[in-house]
Amino acid sequence: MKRRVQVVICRTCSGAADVLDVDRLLRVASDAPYVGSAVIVNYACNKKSISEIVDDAKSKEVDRLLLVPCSKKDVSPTLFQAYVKKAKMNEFLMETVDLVGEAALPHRDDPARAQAKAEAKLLAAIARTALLEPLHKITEDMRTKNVVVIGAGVAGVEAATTAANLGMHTIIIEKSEKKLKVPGVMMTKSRVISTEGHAGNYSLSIEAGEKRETLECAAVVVASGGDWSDAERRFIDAAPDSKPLYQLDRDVSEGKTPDGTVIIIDTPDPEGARTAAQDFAWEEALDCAIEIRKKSPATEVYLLFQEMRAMGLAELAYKEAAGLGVTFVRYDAKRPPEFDSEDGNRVTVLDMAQDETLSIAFDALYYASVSPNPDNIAIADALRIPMSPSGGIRRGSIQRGPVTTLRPGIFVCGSAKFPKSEGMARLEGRAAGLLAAQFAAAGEVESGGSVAEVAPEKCSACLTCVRTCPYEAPFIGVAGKAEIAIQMCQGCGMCAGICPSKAIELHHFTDEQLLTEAAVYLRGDF
Amino acid sequence: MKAGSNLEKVLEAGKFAVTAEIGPPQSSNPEPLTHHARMMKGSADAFNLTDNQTAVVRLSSIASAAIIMREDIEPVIQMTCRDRNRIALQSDLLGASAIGVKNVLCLTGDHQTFGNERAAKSVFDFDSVSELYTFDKLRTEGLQSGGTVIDDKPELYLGCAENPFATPYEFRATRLAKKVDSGADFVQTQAIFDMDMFEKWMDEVRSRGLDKKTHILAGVIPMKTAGAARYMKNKVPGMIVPDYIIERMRNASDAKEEGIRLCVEQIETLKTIKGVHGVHVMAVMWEEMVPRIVEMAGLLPRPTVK
Amino acid sequence: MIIAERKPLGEIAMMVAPHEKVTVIGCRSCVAICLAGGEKEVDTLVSAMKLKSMNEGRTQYFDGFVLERQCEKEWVKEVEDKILAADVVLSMSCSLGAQTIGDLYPEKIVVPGLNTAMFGVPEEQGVWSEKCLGCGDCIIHTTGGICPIARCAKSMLNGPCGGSSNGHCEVNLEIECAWYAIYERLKLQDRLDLMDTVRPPKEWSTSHSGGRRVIVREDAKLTPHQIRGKEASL
Amino acid sequence: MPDREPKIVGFCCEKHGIDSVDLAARSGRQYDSSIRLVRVPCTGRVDGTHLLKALEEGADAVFVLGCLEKNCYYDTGSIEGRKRVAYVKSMLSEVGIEPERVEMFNASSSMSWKFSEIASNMVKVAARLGPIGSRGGGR
Repeated sequence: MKRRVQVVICRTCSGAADVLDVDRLLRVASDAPYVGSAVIVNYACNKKSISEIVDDAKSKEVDRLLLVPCSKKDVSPTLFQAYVKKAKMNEFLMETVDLVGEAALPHRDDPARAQAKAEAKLLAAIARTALLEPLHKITEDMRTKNVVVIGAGVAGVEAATTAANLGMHTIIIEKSEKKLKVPGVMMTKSRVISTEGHAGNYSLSIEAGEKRETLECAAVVVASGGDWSDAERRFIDAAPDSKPLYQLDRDVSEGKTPDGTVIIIDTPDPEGARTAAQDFAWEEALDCAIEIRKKSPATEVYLLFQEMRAMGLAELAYKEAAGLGVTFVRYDAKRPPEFDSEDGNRVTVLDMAQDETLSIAFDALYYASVSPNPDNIAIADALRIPMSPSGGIRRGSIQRGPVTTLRPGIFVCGSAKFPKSEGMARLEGRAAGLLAAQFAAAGEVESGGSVAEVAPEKCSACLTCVRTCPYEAPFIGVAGKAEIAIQMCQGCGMCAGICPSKAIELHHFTDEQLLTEAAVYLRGDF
Repeated sequence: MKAGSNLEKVLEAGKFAVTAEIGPPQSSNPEPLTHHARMMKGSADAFNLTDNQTAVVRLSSIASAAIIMREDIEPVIQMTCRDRNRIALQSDLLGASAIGVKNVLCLTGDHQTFGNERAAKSVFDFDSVSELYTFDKLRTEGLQSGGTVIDDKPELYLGCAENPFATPYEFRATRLAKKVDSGADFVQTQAIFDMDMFEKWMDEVRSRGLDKKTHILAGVIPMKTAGAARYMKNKVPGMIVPDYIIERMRNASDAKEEGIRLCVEQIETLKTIKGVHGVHVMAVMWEEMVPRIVEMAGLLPRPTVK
Repeated sequence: MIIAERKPLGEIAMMVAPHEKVTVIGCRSCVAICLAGGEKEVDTLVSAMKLKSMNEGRTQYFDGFVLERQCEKEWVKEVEDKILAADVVLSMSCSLGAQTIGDLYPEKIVVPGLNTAMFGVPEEQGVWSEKCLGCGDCIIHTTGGICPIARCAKSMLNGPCGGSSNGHCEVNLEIECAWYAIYERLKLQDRLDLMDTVRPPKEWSTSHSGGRRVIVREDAKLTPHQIRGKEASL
Repeated sequence: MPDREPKIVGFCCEKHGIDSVDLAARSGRQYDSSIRLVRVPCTGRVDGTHLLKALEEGADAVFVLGCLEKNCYYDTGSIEGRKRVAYVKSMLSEVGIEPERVEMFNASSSMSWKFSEIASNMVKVAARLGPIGSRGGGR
């Protein structure tokens, strides 16, 4: 490899803040080791510039590019692709360095130091670029367009419908015998046992009644819901007819309002031992309360809650409900309401706002929260995804999206994560269906590139990587040494950081690349 | 008669025996030993001299025994496996026997991490069962553990300890059986506060006929304060102190008196339990109370058995 | 496997303080697996020691290497030049590795960077526990597969002592009582009769108590005739 | 007083970490230019050696910036990062170097204020302690 770097400085971007002296940056770059060419272009992001850059690269016989634009995020991926294609360069030999975001903008008040820092940063980036290695990505065709949805509740059905409307083959795995008219296939009395494969080509082992079968799919949506049955059991002695809030919501929207006295409580487990009070149901609870009071003014409505979280516009609903005579009772989780069904249904609760104990005889009880589904343990285990401490399926980082899990191609929605109102569950179901469909529609899945690799001669097979990787990418191969399943590797480098034998390198972020960058950067005095 | 000690005579005559514990001093001054010996003389049939109890360095058990024997008091020497290998254990046993010691209590011993010499190398060449096994062979056949057979066999009355309150509970009687099989003539138990649990253990002991093969002396500890009771409940592994005892100690106007009363009551109860042949009073740092406790429990005067 | 733990850097620094050129040698075997002396630990230690010497304004020279197995002469000889060039060798291996270097190069000062702690197993990532004392006379077939010699603080042979508290050891209430575990295991296997047997005093002569042990397998040993040239003299 | 500006290296994750830096810059926040950021995909990639070598190369202080632990892009990367930093801090203490020269921080991409706080925090530490060995002969 030649290791000759072409440095391209975009005058518009790098000079944008009027802090940096772009021409001096060019001189610094020109004198730096490994630099085969250093040029300034007025607009890096225009087609003409790309031709110029490519011509320059060819004539100067460089094999890699360091682009000095605004920030990596502002550089259009198509610009990279165009360059890479034209220059016949490996995409991993292109690097950008953000002098604006790291020097010009935050040190605007001290242009001299900002310039010196930018120069040092540029040199560090050149040194790093010189050490880059060409890397290759693997593209694998998805064998199916199947989207598997686990659970035929509100969120699950919505997810399946959404994905099916987008042309995916949907299969709902439902543990009960309930029959629903849904697009695609619905397997009742079935559950997922285990998963093999990786994003785009998952292979699920399904137990359907007595049978075992394998189901190929591109993406999975977990919509296991909450444990309504359990919640219902909890109140069975105290209030035999207690129902989840969504039932009330449905009834009210169909014009059926209950008579007598109605209690809506935030959780079926007021002591909070298993189920936290639910945040999201307040809008629904308030809407129901308002509707009941409007349609049937003779019905008394009590809302029992630990903390009212009617936020945003829901605040207006709160006001309206109060105006309509809904009684709000705030209780302390340490002194939960006591239910008694000896002589009709009755609840005794200390109202913290008034500091008085109320004893309310009621006719109907609705609860706005549910326990996590105990099946989550088996589902999480089968799909190899983590759970949250509260017993739900743990969602992935918010940067991956709101309905993601840590594994690509596996999504989670509704109360599977934590208790949701019906409306929220439906919305999340749609989001998950959409993302799963989008994922499956790609038809192919990419892997490789900046992934980890084991140097077998250094590996002690200590299993540290195997135990640490959240994606289960490392495994012990036939040679008795660790290997990385490239399709599983997400490129975080945790294994490389923790390997006691330093047998693992993360491509594109090798020790040498990182340490050289740091060392060169430190050489700058500013 | 195996050794002809007073303790053996009392027990073999079917009398309700009393033993009491004397903690040797942490220095070479024999005075506290002589003092306690004179004070407690006549209130028990034999006196245990602890062996570096809780792994704190103290005047040795055998030397202590020699000192109290000058006061015409019968010792029970304690021999733990913590500090001595089989050579030292057998050697000390022969030495003790030579100066007239007859009663020997075989113990595994508290681990040294509890004491004041935490850096010590632990020995544990034997455990209490193998110690008993070896000592029994030595007294009956003159056979040392290494195979050497000696002519003048030591005359010994061998005892062991047992804790009914250590886990697994259902194994505790079996463990006693192993000790009895290995030669234990008498047993001194861990201090008993939970009578129900002790009775359960005794049921098991009796159903195996162990009470017929060995003499069980139930352990008691008089407490000075409620804090001591709490400490034993929470901090001493293998000790069970029911809450009502702690309550009684806490509510008492005079905790020391209450402690004595409790101890006497416990002895009264233990006397009624079938298979219990005596009590072992462990008045740690409170030896002067032993005569009073024994008297209050109606166990004075101590019998003389020819 | 052998479980070791790095010595505090202050102690290591004191051992190497009188010397200028320090060669640090790790091992890819047991001590790498127990995160004490693999390449990563060697690198970080070298780096930390360099910083210390920088901080104190002295110029001590540190260099680090890792061997496949430091307890074997052949591997050690691979870095012979580094060993000979050093004023002191800091072994980041179990004491077996350190002694192998010392025995091969008797004129060299070899200091231990690790405390060799025990024969143990990784219970989970980052947790190791002792399970064997190398007594040379394995009896775990009679104790439900659990070694009372290593796993009982008092190496008891006839059941748990009086300090077994809720199944835990009186010496460390965080640790299970070995005999409690044995009892439970034998109960599970319906072999509780093994708990009834009186075990006579243990034969300790097979352990270190019988003197330093050497195991010879005549069928595996090379005859003088098979040993080549210079190696025959080692 | 040191005769040069402090030198600080920050190993910063490419997810929430760098986003919080970017947002700070774009919100017009100013911070001391002594900070030198080196991007890593995830703080779990950071190895104790990286931190120590940066100090060897002349950094007065080093920090690691990653996602919030509960919202890490790579799920558990920030937790790993935190553990590595803690280990290096203990090693530094053992060799008589101030452990506060190395720190772990977490931020989410929406925390525009966080990075200038981190920067001023580290600059204060570096300015107070000076370069390693600058006080001649250590302690």
